[in-house]
Amino acid sequence: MIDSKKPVLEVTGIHKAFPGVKALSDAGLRLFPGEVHTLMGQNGAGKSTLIKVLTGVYQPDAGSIVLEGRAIQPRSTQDAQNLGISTVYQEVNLCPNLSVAENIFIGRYPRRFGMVDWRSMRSQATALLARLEIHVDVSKPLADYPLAIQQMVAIARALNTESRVLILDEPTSSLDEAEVQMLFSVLRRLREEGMAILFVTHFLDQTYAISDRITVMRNGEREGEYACADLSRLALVNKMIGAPADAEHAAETAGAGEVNEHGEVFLRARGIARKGVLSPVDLEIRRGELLGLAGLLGSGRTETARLLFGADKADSGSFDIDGKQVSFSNPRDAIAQGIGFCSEDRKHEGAILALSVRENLILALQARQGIFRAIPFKRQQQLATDYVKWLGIKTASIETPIGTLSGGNQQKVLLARWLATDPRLMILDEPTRGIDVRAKQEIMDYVSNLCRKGMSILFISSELPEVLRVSDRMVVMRDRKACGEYQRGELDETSVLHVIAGETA
Amino acid sequence: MSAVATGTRGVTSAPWFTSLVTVVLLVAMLGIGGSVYPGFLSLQVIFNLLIDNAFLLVIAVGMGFVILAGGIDLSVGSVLALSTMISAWLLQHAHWPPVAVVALVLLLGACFGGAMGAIIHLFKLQPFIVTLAGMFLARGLCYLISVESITIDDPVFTAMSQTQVPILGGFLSPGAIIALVVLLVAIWLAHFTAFGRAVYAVGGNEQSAAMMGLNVGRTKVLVYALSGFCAALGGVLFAFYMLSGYGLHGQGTELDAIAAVVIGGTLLTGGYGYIAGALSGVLVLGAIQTLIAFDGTLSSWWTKIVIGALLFVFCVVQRVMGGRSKQ
Amino acid sequence: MSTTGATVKPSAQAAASRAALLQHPLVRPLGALVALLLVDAFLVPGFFHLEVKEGHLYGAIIDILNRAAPLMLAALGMTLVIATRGIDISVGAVVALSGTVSAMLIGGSEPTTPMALALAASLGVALLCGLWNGVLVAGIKLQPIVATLILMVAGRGLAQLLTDGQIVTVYYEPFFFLGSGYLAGLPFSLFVVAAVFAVTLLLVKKTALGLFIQAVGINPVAARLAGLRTATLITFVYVFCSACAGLAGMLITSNIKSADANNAGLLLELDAILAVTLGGTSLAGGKFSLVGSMIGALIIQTLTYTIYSLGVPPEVNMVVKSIVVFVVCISQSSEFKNILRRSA
Amino acid sequence: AKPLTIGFSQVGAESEWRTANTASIKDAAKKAAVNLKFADAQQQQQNQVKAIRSFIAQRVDVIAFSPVVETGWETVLREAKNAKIPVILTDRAVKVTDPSLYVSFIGSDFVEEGRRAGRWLLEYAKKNGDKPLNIVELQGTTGAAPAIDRKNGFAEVIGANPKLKVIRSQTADFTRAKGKEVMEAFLKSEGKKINVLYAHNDDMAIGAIQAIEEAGLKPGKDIIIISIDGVKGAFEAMKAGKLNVTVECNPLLGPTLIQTAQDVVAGKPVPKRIVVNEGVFPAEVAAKELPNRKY
Ligand SMILES: Nc1ncnc2c1ncn2[C@@H]1O[C@H](COP(=O)(O)OP(=O)(O)OP(=O)(O)O)[C@@H](O)[C@H]1O
Ligand SMILES: Nc1ncnc2c1ncn2[C@@H]1O[C@H](COP(=O)(O)OP(=O)(O)OP(=O)(O)O)[C@@H](O)[C@H]1O
Ligand SMILES: [Mg+2]
Ligand SMILES: [Mg+2]
Repeated sequence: MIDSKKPVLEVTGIHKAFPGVKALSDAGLRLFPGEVHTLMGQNGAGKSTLIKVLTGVYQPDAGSIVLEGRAIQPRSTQDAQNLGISTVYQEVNLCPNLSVAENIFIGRYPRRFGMVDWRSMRSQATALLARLEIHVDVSKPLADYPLAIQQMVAIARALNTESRVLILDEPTSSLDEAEVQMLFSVLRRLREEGMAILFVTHFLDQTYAISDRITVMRNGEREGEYACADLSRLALVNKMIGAPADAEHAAETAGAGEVNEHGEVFLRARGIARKGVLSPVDLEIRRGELLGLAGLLGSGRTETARLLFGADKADSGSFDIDGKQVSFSNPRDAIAQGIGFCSEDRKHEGAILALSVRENLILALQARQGIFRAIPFKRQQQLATDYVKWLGIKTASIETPIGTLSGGNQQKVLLARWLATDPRLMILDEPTRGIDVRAKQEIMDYVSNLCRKGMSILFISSELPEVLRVSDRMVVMRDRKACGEYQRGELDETSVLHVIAGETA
Repeated sequence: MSAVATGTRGVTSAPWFTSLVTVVLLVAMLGIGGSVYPGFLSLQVIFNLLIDNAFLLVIAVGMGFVILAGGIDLSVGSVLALSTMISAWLLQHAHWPPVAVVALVLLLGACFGGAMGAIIHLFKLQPFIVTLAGMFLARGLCYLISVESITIDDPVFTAMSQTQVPILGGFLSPGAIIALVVLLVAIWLAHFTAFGRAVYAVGGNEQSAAMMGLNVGRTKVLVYALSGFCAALGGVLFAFYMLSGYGLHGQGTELDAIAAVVIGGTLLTGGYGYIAGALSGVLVLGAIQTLIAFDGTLSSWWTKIVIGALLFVFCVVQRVMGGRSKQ
Repeated sequence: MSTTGATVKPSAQAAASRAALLQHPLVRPLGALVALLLVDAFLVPGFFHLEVKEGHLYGAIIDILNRAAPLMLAALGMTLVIATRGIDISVGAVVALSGTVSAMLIGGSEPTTPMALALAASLGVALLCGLWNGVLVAGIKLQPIVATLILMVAGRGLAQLLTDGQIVTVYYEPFFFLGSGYLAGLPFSLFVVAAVFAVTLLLVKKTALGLFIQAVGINPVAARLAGLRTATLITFVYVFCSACAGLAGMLITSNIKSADANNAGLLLELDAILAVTLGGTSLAGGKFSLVGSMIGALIIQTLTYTIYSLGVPPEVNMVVKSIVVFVVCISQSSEFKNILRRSA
Repeated sequence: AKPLTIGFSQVGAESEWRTANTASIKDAAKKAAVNLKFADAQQQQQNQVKAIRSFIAQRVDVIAFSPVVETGWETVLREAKNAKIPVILTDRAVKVTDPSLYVSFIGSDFVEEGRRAGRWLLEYAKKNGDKPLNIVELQGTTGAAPAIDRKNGFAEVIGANPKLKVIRSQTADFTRAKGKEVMEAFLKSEGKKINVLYAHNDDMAIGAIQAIEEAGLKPGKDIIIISIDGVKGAFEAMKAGKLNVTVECNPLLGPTLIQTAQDVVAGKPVPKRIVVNEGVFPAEVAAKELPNRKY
């Protein structure tokens, strides 16, 4: 029935090559009014690039873009916006120095007597965010808020237009379940109003929850376009990978296996706290244990991790490592004790964009070795090549700047950065952000394996099923303090949700 | 960014707090001067700060926009000199009417800045290098007009130079009043117009600004044009002030202007700060000089050392009390 | 998962590597230098003429190299500072200060202090200056430009204070070797530059210093989280920059056999920054090229020399210089090539 | 009675000459028990204006200054006049429409210095068989008054002899380092053709002497060197036979200035123009004169 309508946006035969990489070859897409269309594909399949071509960030080498029957050639994002395409890009592209309200309204301010009307801007912004269940002080700079809030601001900005087409590139990768539901209800309403929505995600659940149709991309090509109802999960994954995937169902359902035997306590934190950010938290991690940290946005998980890593200094409380008291005043101290930390904000706190994959990958290891014991170049290449292979990082070469990698592949490089230091405790804050289904499972397997070999892991994820599946033990946080601790198997998803939400289960 | 900010939330991290610290320090400095040197704390001395630094204030305002947009403009001192030179030549040798002279000079300044901005944007060159070349060019053009200084005796300019506008028992020069008006307009421009906000956005993150659909190129060209305009206006005020055109006028003004903007609390990396900070920065620099002039016992080298020391004390106290760690 | 999906085919690879060679960041500054030298070859008679005079080479090229030595040193130090997204405008003041200290300590025809000690002392002063800058930038977190502005103003004052504003003339012959002596027919200053350059290059390439500096320059937050000592690194680059400036000061003092606290190294910081940017290093920090900065310094010195030997009237100096800088920069930009290609 | 207060605004400390000038004024003030307010303008006219304004605000008895540049003083001098504070200029004159804005000008005449240098060369040419001589000139900072005047004065005089030709003229910013650098370039491009060097100050000449020596030539013999200022270094060079003549520009204005200021305040008439004693010192007198040099 959809096919009887005319597509609002039709893209065909797009080619786009970067030096050394053919990102898109004959990629295409059809978008109808009043549908949510999901674009799926492995990391580096070309999804973000296609979106950037559509919205004027990149100029295609060949191909046509037809919007409402008219061929268009957007030369800049501004062009695209004027044509009625509004976009949330994969990496948050907002101005950290401006207030939340401005980030939503910049370029189309409410005006009074020709001047920017700050009052009405603030109230409109507050209202807009409230629709997404975000209640923040919109006059504070964006940089004051954690990544998830920034992501919601970016979404709010995109929603606030008269556009016919809305494009969202992995908007949910740093959102928790509740936020995602909020977003989806807004998207459903927009769909009803006849907007065409293009949505990118790696979460199969989300895909099936919201989309009408799916386009699968593989290696820069359009693999095919399917009605959501006609495509089973297994078939979808097969099409993305391009080969039958038998283990796929396991990824979705099965747990990581038997409970590990744990050694003695590796790290014990007592009453660590930081004024205004985190109330005193006690935490204990054993050797070879995978400790999950669950909670809603802003529940204080990231802050806990930062204190454990010495990225921020605790105002009070103390740490023991191997029974000996230590204190961290900066990350170096923690690293010296064998702790690694993979931050949730890869653009600002992880990737060093202009440096190569190899350089990014060895950075932490080299930092631990010190300046003068340079890792021999051969060894660096060896390390980089190995991890690129093990983690399936898609890159033209190990000398490519990391900034040109797709989001998911950047994330893998950062993971490799810490794995290369062979840490005793690895803190993973949303490590699977933006990583495709298959890779996610591979990475989690890899990590659990390390765990079995004696490495401890603190795992933070907004994906509750994932946390439940992999953790040996789980701590739930709420309102910036720990509010419960559960052994594996003690809880199921619904009861945890109750705990998280603050209703005693 | 967000990581750093996590640690320093609260009152002391608010940008206005830094500005407040600056103002308090400035008042303290004047107070100390007043208690040590007789005659220092007269209203006229404070007004003289404005009169003597009117041109610097205007230039710092233009520079403020450039720095907020993440750029830098080294050509302002030379554009100032060139403007005095062109004004003097047109008035004295070509006998143009003063209004036409001022209009032309302002237009030229804006075009000069705009051209540099266009080069920076079109060829993706570094502002430092382009405006440095612009600095050589403008200074060189002065010498092409004349190596010697030219006295201006045009009655309008002389009147602008010698009129004293009585205010509160003291007086201000027309130049100082123009500078204050420019400051007010600039504050309005920065905070209440789409252009001003685009400047902040571009300075905060140029790539993001482009992704958000702002016209980065136009903003950058306009910012440099504005700075060129301000430099030319600074030149006109300087010509009012000195009644002469000279190729060596205003040497090192670019550094003074940058210092004023930065001391006023603006980050050189762009995006953070207030245009109004230019005023406090200029007053701080002026107050340091006035303190030294009132002291009157320092040798040339002690003058430099004391300026350095005062700058040091000021910046460190400002930094420690204002405590903003965004870098 | 395949990693080969998007790699290029081998046949295209040869062409790509040829293109990559032309894309090499040093091609453009080098091209500009060659172009300037060509202009000289045509317009300045005997420009490339070299003769042996009093046992050493003598000619315009040697002059340029010799004169560029202090600038090259300053540019080396400045490169590392800029790579960390900083800037050091106190270079000129440090030149004056260290030059003055060495001249005063060495003094008359019989040095009052042993020369080695005097040189060590003036280098020490430079190191202190660098430490001061470094602490202000990395410790107190002042913005680099204001932090170094303080020393820029006060440093020259200190130098003048030491000399009472007088020019200190040195009469001790062995000291002159540093700035105007010759070794193997070449100016000794070149060997100084070469040594510093080699040491820096070694540090940057053979240790992790280069990587760390770039990381700090591009993303200081991420660098800290990866475990780098960002503050120490930043302090180090300022110390290094001042040390280079100190050496430059000694070369200049030795070359003109006197220390002029008022004028030595005046505006050298601007030239050094210009050299660094001409060499292809971005002021936004990150990737840097030491060789590029050397070439940048040579471009500037060649240009100055060309202006002198062409008999350009002094009034026009600045205009000529600015036009050359504009032309060099614009012709170097990749956008310019695109525009050419589009119009062709 | 209350001691006399003089506000003095100096250009800066850009050269030895200037330092000697400052020292002379400070010494003289101390000797005469005059209260001297000294302000250094760091080469910037606006700083001088600010200093003069602050002198007015402090109600000093006399204001004196060495103008950075000749133009642009009307307004602030009028303010001084309105405040009834007499103004004395030193070292350099100003161009104002109303000469009553200052009471006296003490100092040298840069054009005359250039002329003297030129006259010495005319003499020299005459004595040495009136051969054609090629001159290179090292100018001071472009646009600076001494540079312009010394160039013009020199050119005016040597114009009388068509055999004297300036073949190269370039600025060397009044510094040794630049003097040496520019001279090196001259030597490479003009080589043996150069007979005479005229430098606008001694520092540049001293720098150039080094360049000439390094080129294997004998300064003072192969190339005749004329310079201006008469600082100690120049006398040493002359003694060593490397410099032929320096035209004195006397920086020791202190005693005259203080005396004049006292006279003005006492109501005595003072001359509008006070010329200080200045000589031309050829190499022959250098050895005898050197011990007398104070700076
Ligand atoms: N600016 C660029 N320069 C060079 N290569 C690029 C650039 N942008 C993208 N690529 C390459 O193009 C390919 C497709 O990347 P893209 O970001 O479109 O993938 P994606 O499907 O969005 O992946 P992910 O799910 O990880 O976000 C990747 O191999 C990437 O390395
Ligand atoms: N929904 C929200 N509304 C207001 N503030 C929030 C919200 N979410 C997070 N914050 C801010 O985040 C801070 C704690 O964030 P932190 O990053 O430690 O939490 P987290 O549990 O890791 O959440 P995230 O999923 O965002 O990483 C709080 O102090 C609060 O200022
Ligand atoms: Mg993507
Ligand atoms: Mg978090």
